[in-house]
Amino acid sequence: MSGIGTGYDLSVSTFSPDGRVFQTAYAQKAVDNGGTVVGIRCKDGVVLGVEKPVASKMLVGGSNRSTYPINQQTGMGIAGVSADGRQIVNRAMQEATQYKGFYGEVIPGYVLSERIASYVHLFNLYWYVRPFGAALLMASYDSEGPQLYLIEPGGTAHRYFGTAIGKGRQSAKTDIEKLKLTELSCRQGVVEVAKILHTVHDEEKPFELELAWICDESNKEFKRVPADLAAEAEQQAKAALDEDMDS
Amino acid sequence: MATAALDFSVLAHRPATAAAAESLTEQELCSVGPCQFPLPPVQNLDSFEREVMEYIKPAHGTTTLGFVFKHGIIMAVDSRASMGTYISSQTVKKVIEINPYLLGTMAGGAADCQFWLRNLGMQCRLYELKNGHRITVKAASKLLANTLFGYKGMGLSMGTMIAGWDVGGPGLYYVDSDAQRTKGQIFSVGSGSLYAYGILDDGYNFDMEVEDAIELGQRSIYHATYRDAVSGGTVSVYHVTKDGWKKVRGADVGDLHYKYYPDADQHPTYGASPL
Amino acid sequence: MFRNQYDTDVVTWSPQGRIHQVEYAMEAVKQGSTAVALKSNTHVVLATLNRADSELTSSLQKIFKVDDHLGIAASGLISDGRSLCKFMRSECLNHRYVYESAMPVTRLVREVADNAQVCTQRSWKRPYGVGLLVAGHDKSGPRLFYCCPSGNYYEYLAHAIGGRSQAARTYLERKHEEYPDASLDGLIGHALQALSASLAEGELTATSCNIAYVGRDQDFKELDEASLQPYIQALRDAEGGDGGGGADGAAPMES
Amino acid sequence: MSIFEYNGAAVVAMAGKNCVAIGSDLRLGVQFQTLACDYKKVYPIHDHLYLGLAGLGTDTQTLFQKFKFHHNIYRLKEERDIKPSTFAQFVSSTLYSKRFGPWFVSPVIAGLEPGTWTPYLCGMDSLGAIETAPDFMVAGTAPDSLYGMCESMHKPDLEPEELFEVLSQCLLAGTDRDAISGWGAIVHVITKDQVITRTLKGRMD
Amino acid sequence: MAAPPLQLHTPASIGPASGPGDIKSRPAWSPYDDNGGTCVAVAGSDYCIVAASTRLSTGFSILTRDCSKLFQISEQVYIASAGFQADIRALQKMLQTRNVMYQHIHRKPMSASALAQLLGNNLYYKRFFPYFTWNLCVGLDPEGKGSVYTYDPVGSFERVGYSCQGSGKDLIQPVLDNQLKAASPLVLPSENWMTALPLEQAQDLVRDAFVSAGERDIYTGDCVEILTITTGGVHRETLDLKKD
Amino acid sequence: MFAKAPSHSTALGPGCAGPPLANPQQLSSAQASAHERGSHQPSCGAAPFAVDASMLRSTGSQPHKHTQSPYVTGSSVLAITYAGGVMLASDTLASYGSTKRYKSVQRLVKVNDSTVLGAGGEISDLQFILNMLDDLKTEDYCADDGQSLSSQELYSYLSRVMYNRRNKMDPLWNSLIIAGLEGGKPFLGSVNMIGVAFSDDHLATGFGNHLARPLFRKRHRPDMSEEEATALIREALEVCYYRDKQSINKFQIAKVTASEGVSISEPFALPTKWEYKAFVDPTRNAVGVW
Repeated sequence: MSGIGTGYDLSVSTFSPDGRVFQTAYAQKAVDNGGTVVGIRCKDGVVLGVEKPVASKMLVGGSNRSTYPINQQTGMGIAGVSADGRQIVNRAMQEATQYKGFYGEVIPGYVLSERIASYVHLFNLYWYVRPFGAALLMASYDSEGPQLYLIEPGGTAHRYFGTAIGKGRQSAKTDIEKLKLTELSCRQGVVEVAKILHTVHDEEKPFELELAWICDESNKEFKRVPADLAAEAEQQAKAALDEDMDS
Repeated sequence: MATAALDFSVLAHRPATAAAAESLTEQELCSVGPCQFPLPPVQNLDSFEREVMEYIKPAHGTTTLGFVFKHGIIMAVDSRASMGTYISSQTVKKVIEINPYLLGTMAGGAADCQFWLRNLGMQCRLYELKNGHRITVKAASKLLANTLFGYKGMGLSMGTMIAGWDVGGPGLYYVDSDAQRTKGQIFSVGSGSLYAYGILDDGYNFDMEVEDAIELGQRSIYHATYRDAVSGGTVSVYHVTKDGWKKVRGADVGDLHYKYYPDADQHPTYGASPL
Repeated sequence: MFRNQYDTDVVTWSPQGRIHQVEYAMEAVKQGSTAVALKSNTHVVLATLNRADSELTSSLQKIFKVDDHLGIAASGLISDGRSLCKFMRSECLNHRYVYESAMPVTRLVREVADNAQVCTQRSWKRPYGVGLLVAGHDKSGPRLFYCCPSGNYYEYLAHAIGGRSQAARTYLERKHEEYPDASLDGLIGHALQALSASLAEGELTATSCNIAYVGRDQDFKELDEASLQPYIQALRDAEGGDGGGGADGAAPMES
Repeated sequence: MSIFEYNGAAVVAMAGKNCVAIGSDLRLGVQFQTLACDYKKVYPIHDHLYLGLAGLGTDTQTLFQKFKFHHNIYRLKEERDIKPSTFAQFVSSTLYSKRFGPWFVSPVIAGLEPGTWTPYLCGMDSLGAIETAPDFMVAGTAPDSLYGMCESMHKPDLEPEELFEVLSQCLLAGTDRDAISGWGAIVHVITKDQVITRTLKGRMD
Repeated sequence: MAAPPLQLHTPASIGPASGPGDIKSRPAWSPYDDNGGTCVAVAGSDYCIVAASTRLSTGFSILTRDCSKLFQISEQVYIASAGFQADIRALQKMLQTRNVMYQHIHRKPMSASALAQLLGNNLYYKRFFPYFTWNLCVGLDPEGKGSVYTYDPVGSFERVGYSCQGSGKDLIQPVLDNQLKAASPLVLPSENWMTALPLEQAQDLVRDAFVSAGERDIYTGDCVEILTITTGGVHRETLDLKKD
Repeated sequence: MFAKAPSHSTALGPGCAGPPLANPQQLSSAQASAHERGSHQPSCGAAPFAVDASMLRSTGSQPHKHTQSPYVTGSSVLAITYAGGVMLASDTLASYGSTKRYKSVQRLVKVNDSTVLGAGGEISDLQFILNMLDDLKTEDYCADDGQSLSSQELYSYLSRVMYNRRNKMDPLWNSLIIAGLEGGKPFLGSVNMIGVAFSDDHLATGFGNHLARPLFRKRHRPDMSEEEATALIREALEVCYYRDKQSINKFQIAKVTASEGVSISEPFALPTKWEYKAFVDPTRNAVGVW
């Protein structure tokens, strides 16, 4: 980055001469350094997978959550600084509750994604705050079917068939592109996501896989993938990985 | 400075569901200092207060008196509190000892008097700490009047005398819930005050001796309790001098009557049968 | 540049995507004295080192009771810890006021962490300089959390924070298989072992540490000096005996 | 303030063993102002029948004169004293005759039935609804206080002296919690052979 | 009934609202109700008795027969409240919260005298929208003597030797006066104004008082809870009253 | 570049610049009274206690316009405990005055897996309450920690809600019964529109308190079987139906048990018998001019 030392990269309310807001870019950097998060939209739902580094073996398994339900029909996966991500999740819950209180129906995915994006964007406008160091993958399943959104620190929201963020995003994205998402069921999707995350993971450090989905099988509710299925997926992922190694 | 429409307060606020159940405020959690009195959200506060006082019938009724004479101030009070015609207590302490040099008396709403005189005690103590000397009676009574002025027209009911001794000598003030404040020589307050005034005015003399003054105070209250149904209990008499106040009498009216009139036929009204 | 430009406030990202102020705040935790916590299937134990700076002062209180079912041990800026404690107390009380029940530990911890995060994103604030070990027991059983100045929180089986806590953590990791089925006395023994492992010099006495615990049918309770003494004695005995077999020696209640 | 409480009154009647007692306080007031403390609210009809009238003073006086007059007529006609139960009916119908503009009184009647010398007690409201009682009856401005006392103090089959003691205690303790009754009391104990009348000293506040 | 005739009173906006059957007029509601019940407390030289009936009623119907009016604040301090049950609950919860906060700060339980003052202040804070509650605050003072504080709904209070509050107070208070009356604390030279009765007799008196009140007060009945607080602990007993 | 303290509005909480919030009650009350002394408050500062000025203002110029009377209302709800469960019953009518306006309104509602709410009174207020309970449920769902509010917690919550609305002189015009299992034991709690809350083994709101509860008091046992409980509650419904003109013969029964959780029956009608003598010839025993 050419911003370093120029003084143009110290505040989010400062443009550099070439028209960049470096603080936003740096915040994105925090996301890119974090664990990989993968989301794919399958034919019957959305699967989110998070690679969580395990800092200590004294941590309680399954704690330190990275996927959060927003309401029964929506959920989010956090990439980057999870404390920052939680604030966005909190805001999303409030938006969802507010929408439901006002319109009496569940907030549609695109409305929520846009509302969240503009919330995130606000933190890109004033010198006395900083952008969030977190990006979120949002899965929802409403009358328009399953949807997957990505909200980034700069305040953008895009809808995806499948995407990945975090450290291993590049190779993960490549892997995702190979999948036939329109034919894939979520059950299969879970396995694929596990495979991708195992593939992109840097071997050395221990990590935990967190899988969540919203699909017909989960009753169109955002839930963690059932333990047995998750275990099976991980098994298959490891097997596939070994196979790759062998071959 | 930018005027942001960014409202971070949502982050600090609880969800609507929690707000509906409205938990405790900071005040309710641990207040010791300044407080708020929640008002009922009604259109006509005046009539609400009247109705609600009618409904809950807080304690009321009194005879109190105070007068300045050569040797200081005499304060005398009865001790009855009644709710309607029911006597809720015969042992109310109607002289409130604000500090060793200041007394307040209680007439009207018992809670109003107790609370605001307690509050006055606090204000006086703060004044002392801030200024390094005792507050004058003049200033103390003014503090109370100022406080009560803030609640004028809201249904408080108090008629109180503030008595004490300061650098200027004895001071006696009457302060009430309309925030009226009057300096004076002789006061009597409460439902039985007219009866007390009768005795008091008859027997009062600025140059009287201490014993006579005490007896006058006691007798005035006794006669008021005799005639006034909502005064009674015990007569307490305080004497304020330059050394502060001292309680000098405490006599049960039940005994006092028979002390003054051991036999029924000695009573002035004896023999006047209505039938 | 001679000087890091990016580390003076919390609203500036460094080009590497870090917030230095937050990281410095986490250093503040390491300036504090050691606090240890560990849990079994039924209980959670908190232990802190508590050295008075001089003979003339009392030692600083580092364990705070928040509610009957919950307490915290703080390391770092204890005054920050106290204000967080006040917040937690009022949250718990309000929960009791509305629901007449104990506040779930996870939800309280999350609120605390959310609060801490806000301090890492406003220019006029600074992050809390305190790490909290939160020990609680609710419907889901005993819970142990660590709340970090960054606004992150982690659930642990056993953890130690503060200065020289690495030694304590090493001890805790070494013995961690014993904890789930340990008795309360056993847990306390382990906590003291871990604490003494972190000591640079001298040895643990009943005045230099504090122990508190909470568990099933057991309200949060801090041990006073007298009731702590037997545990210290047991620790000494064990150290004298086999040089650090914590669990075996720790059954002073029976003695 | 209700018109019944204008003057203040407390009346208690109690049955004992072949005797009956009735008493009242002595205050006459105008609302909270005490005018006199020798105003008896219990009136003799004859040696074995007393009538207590609590309520508005002017009505009680008028009514008593009416009843006394009618009892005199009765005695002239019948040449005997009226039975308490008969008298109660008479009081009741007198009150009901003013159903739509009632006397503001609550009567209590205590007497011994001639012949058997068993106690007769009754009270009624201002419209004349009779309520008889085997044990005690109260009226006045503090009925609850008096009821409370009687309920815990009264025992059946008390001898006259005991009855006097119990009733006195009830009356004094009851009126001590009422602002507008008290100032001493008077008690009549009616037995077959005599009426014991005593004035009690009470609190004069 | 030797009493004035029952009066048909016009519905006031404060008094308990009229029943649901009233269709001609617009249904009115009142923020207050009187749920009845009686509390008694007696302070002796080494004990304190507090008792309360358990019936909860509204108008002429009984809501439940088992609703305690006693509330423990700390080990030896209780409050007993009659009146409007929703206000009572709010008050109790608030005091409980204040007590927890007090313990956090002071590291000791609140004494009866501290609670007495706190309760008085908090009742007065609602001076313009009062709690319709009749309270007694009871406990042991630092010398182990019984202490009873009695209140009006807006917070005037005094320490007394015995007291009674609630729907049956008119019935019971004179009985207590009669049996327990001691010198007024205001007389000079001062005399002992505490209840001189031994514990057992005082307990009997409380039981008798409730049985009598149960006869005449429709809001007092079903059951009475009697707590005896001594330095040795708190003893609880219940006594059945009339169920009608 | 040093951060200057923003001249932020205190109204926005963890402050930033901006207009004050529309709702003055979010101002801390101390600030409110300091800035907005009423005309009758002295400026000498001798009043450390002060009335919340914002409250005074809103009561003065703009009258509150609350629904002070119910429009569409439901009648009684009955509830009893039995061995291992609780049972509730009500009809499905919502009346508009004396018009039977909506005949298929479900007044027994499942709140969560162990709790049912039964409600009488204003239906719109009930819907408001249900929305809040739904939000609470979503909160539990989002916390995703396997914990949800128990019946007793909900009862306590609702009693606060009702009492607070009463304090605002804006009551929710309902009588609520909260029923569920609390630690495996049956729990019944009742809250009315002004916040009076109590729990008992059997409960009834509205007319039911007069008609059904005497029956419950006589016949109810905590250890009765489900069949007995059903029989009792059907009988109580029948009694209420005969005498409550604001009810119809279309009922629902809900129950909560440990094994089956919450179940709410389809609406059903009771066999009725109008041939009782008192119904056929109501004036027979009435002497007079009828």
